[in-house]
Amino acid sequence: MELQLYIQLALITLALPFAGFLILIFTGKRLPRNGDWLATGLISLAFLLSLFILIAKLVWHHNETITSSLNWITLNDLMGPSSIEFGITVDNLSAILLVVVTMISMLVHFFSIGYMKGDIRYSRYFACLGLFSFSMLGIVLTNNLLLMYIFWELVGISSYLLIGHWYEKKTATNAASKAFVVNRVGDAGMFVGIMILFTSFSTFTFETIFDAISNGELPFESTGWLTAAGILIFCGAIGKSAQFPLHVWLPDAMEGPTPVSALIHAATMVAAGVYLVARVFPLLTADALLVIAYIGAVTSVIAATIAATQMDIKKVLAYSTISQLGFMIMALGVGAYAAGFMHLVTHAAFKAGLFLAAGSIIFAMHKALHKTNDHHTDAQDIRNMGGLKRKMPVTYWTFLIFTLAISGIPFTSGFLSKDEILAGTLAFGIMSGHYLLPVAAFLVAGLTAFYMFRALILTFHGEHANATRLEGVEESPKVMIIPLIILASLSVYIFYSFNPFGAASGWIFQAIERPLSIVPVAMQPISNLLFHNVVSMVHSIAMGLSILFAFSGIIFALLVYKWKKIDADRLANSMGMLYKGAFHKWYFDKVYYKVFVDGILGFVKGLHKFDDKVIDGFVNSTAGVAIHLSNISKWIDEHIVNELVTLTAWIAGYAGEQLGRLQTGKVQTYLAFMVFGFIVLFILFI
Amino acid sequence: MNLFAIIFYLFAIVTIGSAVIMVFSKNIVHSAFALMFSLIGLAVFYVLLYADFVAATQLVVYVGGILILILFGVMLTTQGIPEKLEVLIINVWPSAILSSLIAVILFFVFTNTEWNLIQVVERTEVVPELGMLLISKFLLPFQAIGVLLLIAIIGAMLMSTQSKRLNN
Amino acid sequence: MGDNILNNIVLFYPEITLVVTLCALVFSDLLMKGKGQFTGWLLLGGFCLTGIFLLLQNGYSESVFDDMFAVDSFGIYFKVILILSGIFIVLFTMRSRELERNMQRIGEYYMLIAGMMLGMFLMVGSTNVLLMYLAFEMTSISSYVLTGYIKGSLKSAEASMKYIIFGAVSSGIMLYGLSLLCGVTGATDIYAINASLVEGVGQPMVLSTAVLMIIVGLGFKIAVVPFHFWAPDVYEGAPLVITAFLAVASKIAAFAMLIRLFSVSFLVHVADTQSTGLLNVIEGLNWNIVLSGMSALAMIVGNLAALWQTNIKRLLAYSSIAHAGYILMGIVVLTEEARSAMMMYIFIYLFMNLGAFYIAMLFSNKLNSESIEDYKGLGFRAPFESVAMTVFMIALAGLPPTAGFIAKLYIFGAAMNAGWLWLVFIAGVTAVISLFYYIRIVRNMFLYNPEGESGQLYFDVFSKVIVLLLLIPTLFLGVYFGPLIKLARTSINIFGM
Amino acid sequence: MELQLLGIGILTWIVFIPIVGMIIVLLIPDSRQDAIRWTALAVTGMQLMLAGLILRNFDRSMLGINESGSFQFVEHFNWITVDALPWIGKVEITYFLGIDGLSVLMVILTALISFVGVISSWKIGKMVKGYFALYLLLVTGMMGVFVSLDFFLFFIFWEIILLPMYFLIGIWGGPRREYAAIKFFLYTFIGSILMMLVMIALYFSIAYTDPVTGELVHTFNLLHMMNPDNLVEGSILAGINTTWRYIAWIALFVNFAIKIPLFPFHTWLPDAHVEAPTAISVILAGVLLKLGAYGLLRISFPIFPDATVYFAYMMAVLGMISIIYGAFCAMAQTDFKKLIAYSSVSHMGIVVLGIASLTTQGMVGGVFQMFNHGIITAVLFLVVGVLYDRTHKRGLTDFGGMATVMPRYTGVAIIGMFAALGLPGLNGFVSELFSFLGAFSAFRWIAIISVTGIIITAAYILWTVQRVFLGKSPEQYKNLPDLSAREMVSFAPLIMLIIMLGIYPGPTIKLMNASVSHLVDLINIGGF
Amino acid sequence: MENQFIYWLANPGLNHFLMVSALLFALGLMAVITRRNVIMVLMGVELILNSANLNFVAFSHYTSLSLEGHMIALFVIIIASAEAAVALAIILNIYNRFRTINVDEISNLKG
Repeated sequence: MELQLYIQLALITLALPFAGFLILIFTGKRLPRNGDWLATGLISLAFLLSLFILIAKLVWHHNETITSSLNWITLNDLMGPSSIEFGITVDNLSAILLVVVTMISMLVHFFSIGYMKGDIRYSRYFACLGLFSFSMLGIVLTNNLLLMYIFWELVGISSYLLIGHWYEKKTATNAASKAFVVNRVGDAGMFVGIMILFTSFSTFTFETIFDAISNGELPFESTGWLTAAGILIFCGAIGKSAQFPLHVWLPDAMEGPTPVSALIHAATMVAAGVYLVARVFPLLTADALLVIAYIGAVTSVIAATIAATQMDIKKVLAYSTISQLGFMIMALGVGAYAAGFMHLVTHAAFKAGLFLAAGSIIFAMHKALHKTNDHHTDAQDIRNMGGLKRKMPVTYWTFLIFTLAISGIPFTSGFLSKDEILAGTLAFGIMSGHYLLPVAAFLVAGLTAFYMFRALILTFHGEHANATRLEGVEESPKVMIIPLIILASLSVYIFYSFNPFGAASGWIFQAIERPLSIVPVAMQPISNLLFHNVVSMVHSIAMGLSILFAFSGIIFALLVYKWKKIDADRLANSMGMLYKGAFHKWYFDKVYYKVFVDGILGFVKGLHKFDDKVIDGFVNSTAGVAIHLSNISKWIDEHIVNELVTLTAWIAGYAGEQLGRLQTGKVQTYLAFMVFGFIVLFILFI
Repeated sequence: MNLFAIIFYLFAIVTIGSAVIMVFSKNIVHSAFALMFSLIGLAVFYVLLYADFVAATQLVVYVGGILILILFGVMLTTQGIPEKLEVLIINVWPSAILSSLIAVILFFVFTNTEWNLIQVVERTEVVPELGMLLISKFLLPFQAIGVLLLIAIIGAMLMSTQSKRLNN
Repeated sequence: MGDNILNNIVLFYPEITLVVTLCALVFSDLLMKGKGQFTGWLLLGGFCLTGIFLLLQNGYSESVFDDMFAVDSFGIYFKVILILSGIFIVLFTMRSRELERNMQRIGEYYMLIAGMMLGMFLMVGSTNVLLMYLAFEMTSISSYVLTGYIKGSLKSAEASMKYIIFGAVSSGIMLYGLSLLCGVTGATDIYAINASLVEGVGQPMVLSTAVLMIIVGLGFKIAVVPFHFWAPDVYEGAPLVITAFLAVASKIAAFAMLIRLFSVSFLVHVADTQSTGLLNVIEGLNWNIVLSGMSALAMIVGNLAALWQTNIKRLLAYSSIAHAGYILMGIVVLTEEARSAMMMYIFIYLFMNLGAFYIAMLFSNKLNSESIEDYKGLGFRAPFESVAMTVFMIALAGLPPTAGFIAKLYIFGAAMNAGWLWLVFIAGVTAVISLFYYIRIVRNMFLYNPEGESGQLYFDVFSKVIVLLLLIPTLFLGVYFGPLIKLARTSINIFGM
Repeated sequence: MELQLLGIGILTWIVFIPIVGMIIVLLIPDSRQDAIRWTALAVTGMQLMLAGLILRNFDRSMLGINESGSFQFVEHFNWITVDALPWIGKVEITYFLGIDGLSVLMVILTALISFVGVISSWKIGKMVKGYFALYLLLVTGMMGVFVSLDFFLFFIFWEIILLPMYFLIGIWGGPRREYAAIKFFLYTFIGSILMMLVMIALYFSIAYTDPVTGELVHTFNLLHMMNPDNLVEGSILAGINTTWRYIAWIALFVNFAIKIPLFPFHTWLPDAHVEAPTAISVILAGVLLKLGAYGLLRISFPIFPDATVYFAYMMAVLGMISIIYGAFCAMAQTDFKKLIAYSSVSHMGIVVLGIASLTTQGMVGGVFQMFNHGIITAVLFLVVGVLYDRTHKRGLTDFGGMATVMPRYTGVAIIGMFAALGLPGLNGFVSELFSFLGAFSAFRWIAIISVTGIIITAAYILWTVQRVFLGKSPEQYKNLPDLSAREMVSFAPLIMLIIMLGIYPGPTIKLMNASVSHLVDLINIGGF
Repeated sequence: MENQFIYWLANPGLNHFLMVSALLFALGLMAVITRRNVIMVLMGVELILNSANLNFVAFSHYTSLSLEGHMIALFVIIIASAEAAVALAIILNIYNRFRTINVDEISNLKG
């Protein structure tokens, strides 16, 4: 197959959703069915194309990187013409992600046909989905930083439009603005990073920049600036991938329609940050990588603890997403490149699935609530659910599979990728002495299992809060169910590796190789070979620990919520019973309860508060400060800068008035003045 | 101490003394007469300086003309009411300071100046020379002053006659 | 000698024409008492004839009547400007309602105008201190009376009184200064004075005193700070036409006299003056420094005091004080270039200032008010006149594309080229301030809706033609001023320099 | 490159056609308002066509700036010549028009914005004749500034703008129009006086030797002024890096900074914008502000390269302050128009930052940003105008939910807003990118601090979008009509340009590239 | 020194006349500034003019100014008379309007 064909196919893939966007935005309302079939059809076509590209690439041109670019702007300056190229590159990384994006997008399109039925801005919704898919594919395909930045902003804007889809709701518009602005903070950093690189190398293209650095050129002749450039570009990822401390936008972004959350805020856009780090990986110095790893770790721990306390099902998933993204970032930071990327892929499937399943639940709840004329109950609160398993079997089973996958239970896709990350973290911790990283990783693994099962149990098991309402709940339509089933099947290990306990032999690991670092030797991270060796050494330990943590999380959740061994006592018995239990054997249980449930819950509650009050508060108060600043500058503008001018004018006016006062109307006074003037002149002159 | 000096000092005192009286007198008629004496004193100076024609003109035009005019003015504007003859002097001190400053300045200037003096010519026949000058070099001013007087007459007429319509 | 005088008479035709016109006016007034505007037309004819004779003199550079009077291109330039302003003043008079009410004495009025014109002509041309003083007084006496011409008006009477008191004292001081000057140099005509000074009389102190005293008199006529106090009151009280005449003609004549006296007497004329364009003052007699201070003060005081004026005449009075400051810059800067720039300024000043006064007069005819508060909404009631007023205002403020800008440009340029940067700076700052009050008039005309009665104001064609006569040069000279520069440059030659 | 129509050069046509239009407008009787409007439209339309013709025939490879040979569509006639006198050389003022890469974009922008402005002033009902007469005069002034190559001519056109603007704000403006108009007038006039002084100083300091007669000629010709060999020995501005040259540069800079407007000379702008009628706001933001930056590039930079280099840092700092300060001020506004006015301060700060970098990228960015900002703010002011026409309100809190009520309008507005925010794919991004890139290579930390401005910009723009277009619409505005055909026509070309230039800015950048890099070259040679 | 002064005093020369004229000038100014009666002001002016005249005549006697000084003095006297005539006419006019010739009371024009 001709290499250029890849480029052409990729371009067509890129163009298809954009065409959908253009058609729908202008003529959407006039098309039959508001054009949903068109958008869905186009994205399906794109999916098929990208699947073809991936397979062809892996089969025929496994190790090749295919690049093509055209000139966007040529600038003649003193050094001669320099041109800014726009190009796309097809390599294994982008080919895989191409499929992931188009597939999830396609499934979400299908799902949305059911979910968004009857929405007033139905066609606009699909148009925006198209715009998003286009931009996301752009990010995936681009071969240079500038184009990356451009599409980066475009996904931001489509995310903005989709979060604010129901813009009559104040919370939705707030969330949309918040998302965009918080992202902008990261983007500004990324922009500075890009500026550093461009100023030094006069190009935006990854390859050229890498070549220049490997030839020993450094930005401003300093490795410090190289590190800075890496971290600044990573700032973009911090924003997009909702990393600490910019993760606050993502939970709020759940105000958008649920399929959007699935597509953008779970599977694809938020993973763009991970992709960005993977793309620029060669130029990241060891310092930069360490910063990245720690940010990932902190994020994942914080988010996981918070997720365990949330009552809104979408919020739980949102925090879980943040946590998992932190995981991936941490993986890249420690050098587990392929593992991190694989987690991106697997996570995309099961997290999209989780969101779609949640969407299905919410859809059903809404209908049920509608039937009972209940407009006060929150359709997304897991306390209002329970017992849905019976009514929505397909949703339940798929949800269960996704939950198992995210918890890292063997035979799921999640197990493969998570296991590799944990191994990588552990290896890194051993080699570098940063033991906090593996500790955090395992802690998060356990917590993930706990909170996911908590959500699962509360939603599907037990008794429903309102029996009549439960009667109204019914399984979602096929157009929504089928995507769930597809995603559930994609959460099984077999698609990624034939060995359920080792991802290393899977095709992704074959296709993705950690690129060589090109930074000066002193700044290089631990070399790939060494890392691999240590990873294979600790792999089995990590796997064992991983399974242990996952299961203990699950069991703990079951204990508390399903079997209510701890909880039921507390709820069923009054204070007297508590005392009795303490007096009797359950005393131990109670200590456990106090220590583990209250303690942990209290801790995570505290953490949540910290996030809510301190981090979010900090961000909010930054906004507040900004507004105060703006008011101050407005005041300065109106009172000082302006007043200075007014003051000058006033002085002139006052002087004029006084001069007028000299004009007394008495001619002899004038004469006296004249004589006085004469004398003054005389004294000055002589 | 020659005669010249005596006459000079005598009339200097007369001139300046009457000028002082003119300036400070409360009664306007007194002032007018003081001015007259002052002008006469000046005429004497002119004589001392061998400018008899100027002195004569001074007497005729100033004392005989202008002063009478001024007195007419006084009469017309006071209409014989004695109180109106009493006129105010105010702001004496500031203006006295100003005026004395001027005088001091001029004294200072004069005493610090080396005048380009020539041997004093004792002229006897001034009038014919003046006449010649008047029709030769000063012909143009001589003609022009005629026009000036015409204009002054027209102006004075215009100003002093009562207009028929006054109510405005 | 007789031949000499006869020859001189040829060069004296313009002045003689004026005298003849004056006499004709006297007779015609006697014969046709109060018969409409006949005397006006007669004077106009006389002025035009004078103008023709003036133009015929073009190219002469001679001294006549035993060095009493010079006929040179400098003088002719100024006389043309004066006669132009005279013609406009007569035309204005014919449109003035204020003067129409005092029609019965209009004969005398025109006679005084003619006399004043003669006085100004003599001021421009005289080269002898005696004739200078005489001309000065001739001009003054006519203008005192003209100021008080409106006999029914208290303001007019008061103005004439203030004017004569101030004028008499000033001219007295000037005379004293002249006497010192003559005494120290022993000469009365300005060439002899110069010769004597160049020889080295020394005595800078008495000379300085004399120069200062002369400046007092001339400063009074020009109305420049600190000798300007009379101007606002007199301008406000005098009939509008006469205010215009005072603000333009009498000021210009005084400038001419100032330049002639100071340039001829107090400068060292060295051979290479022509090639460098630089002039040098008599050693120890830096009169241009004094004038520079006065110029700066005039710009500052004139413009600042104008800010709060509500009476258009008073406002224009202050504005003309400020303009005197700008014009004075041309004298302060001792270069020929500056002199030519100043002469351009004066030419342009004639049109723009007369224009402003004329429109003010037209409005006051209809509104019976000179308050600019009453101009509110005039832009809609009399659009043509208001637009013309706007043009004159921005010309006075010195904005392109009007001639006022060219005037400022060249005078600033000359000053800057000679290194008088502080003066240029003050001029620039005050020009900004000046915009504020000029634009206030424009604002009142256009930015407010008419108050009270708001009918259209109609002006006859004759009035509009006069506006155009003033408006067109103001605009045209703003975009095509090459000939004016050339004219000004060829007209800087003063006889005896 | 010469292009003549009926024997008259095309630049003369494009400059003076509005004057012809003005005369025609003045001759049409008051009552026939539509005829007046159509005349104005036709005239500006013709101007737009001429601008198109110029664009078509423009040679992108010619340098311009200081080489008289490489200017295009040159018209050079003697205007005022005074023969040499012994004490001063020959004096010459010429009618010298020509364009190069710097001006061609501005010419097109002016033609376009003027055309759009006429459409958007269709609803003006008060004294239509006066309005359009002044409007056309204003257009002549603006166009003239951009094509003049003689300082004197430049100055005349520069000042011609003042008065029509004063009246257009003062007569047709809002409640505080008088204050705003006089403020605008005074501020600009202060600048003008400063420029005039510098012009005079330059005029005396510059003299070239006439190749034919060998005479020394003083001239206002800008190109001669750019040649350091023409500096007269001993004149005030002679030499290099002298105090007087710095002072002259500062004086010019203040003048241009007032027009740009740069902090702290900007306070006239919000008032002027708020009070001005929509079309005048459009002109003001779209074209007038560009005069300042254009003046810097056309006059300050090439004539005083040494001072430019000396003060580049200061300029960049002021640009930075404007960016951030303007953005903060915009955020605090509750008046829609004032918000956009302050956003102009912020965006023009980017222009200054870009050109202060004295690098090709930065300057290309700056010039391009001038053009883009012209288009974007024009759209934004039109957007405000649409709302104001319908509701006579401009408060940001008065509205909400316009997206539901007026979807087409919202689409247009959102594109404009996002372009202002610097969204990639729209034109604002490209120019900001280049400006920042250039600035970064010259002043690293200033650029980094300035970048925070784009965050604040995002914040206030989105907040505005949220307050005006999103949410629930107030009851009384439920039935506002969407954009009319006329309004669509006025928006269409601008929106198209916003998108086109965002996607493929290459050709436009190429238009100015040669000239800009030549200018950079010139500064680098002259300044070090 | 003292003798010199006495000698100087005893032989009146140009400077003596000039001093007298200076005193007259100052007194004239004083009158002009202090007296509230317009006619008195006028008298002050006459004093000033006369002081100048004295200068001219003195100069023509002692310096090379010769007869031209006399000439000027003559002309000045005539001009002064013309001016006085006009001034008095104006004063009469004022009196007719204001019924006063007190300068202070005639100050409606100001500012």
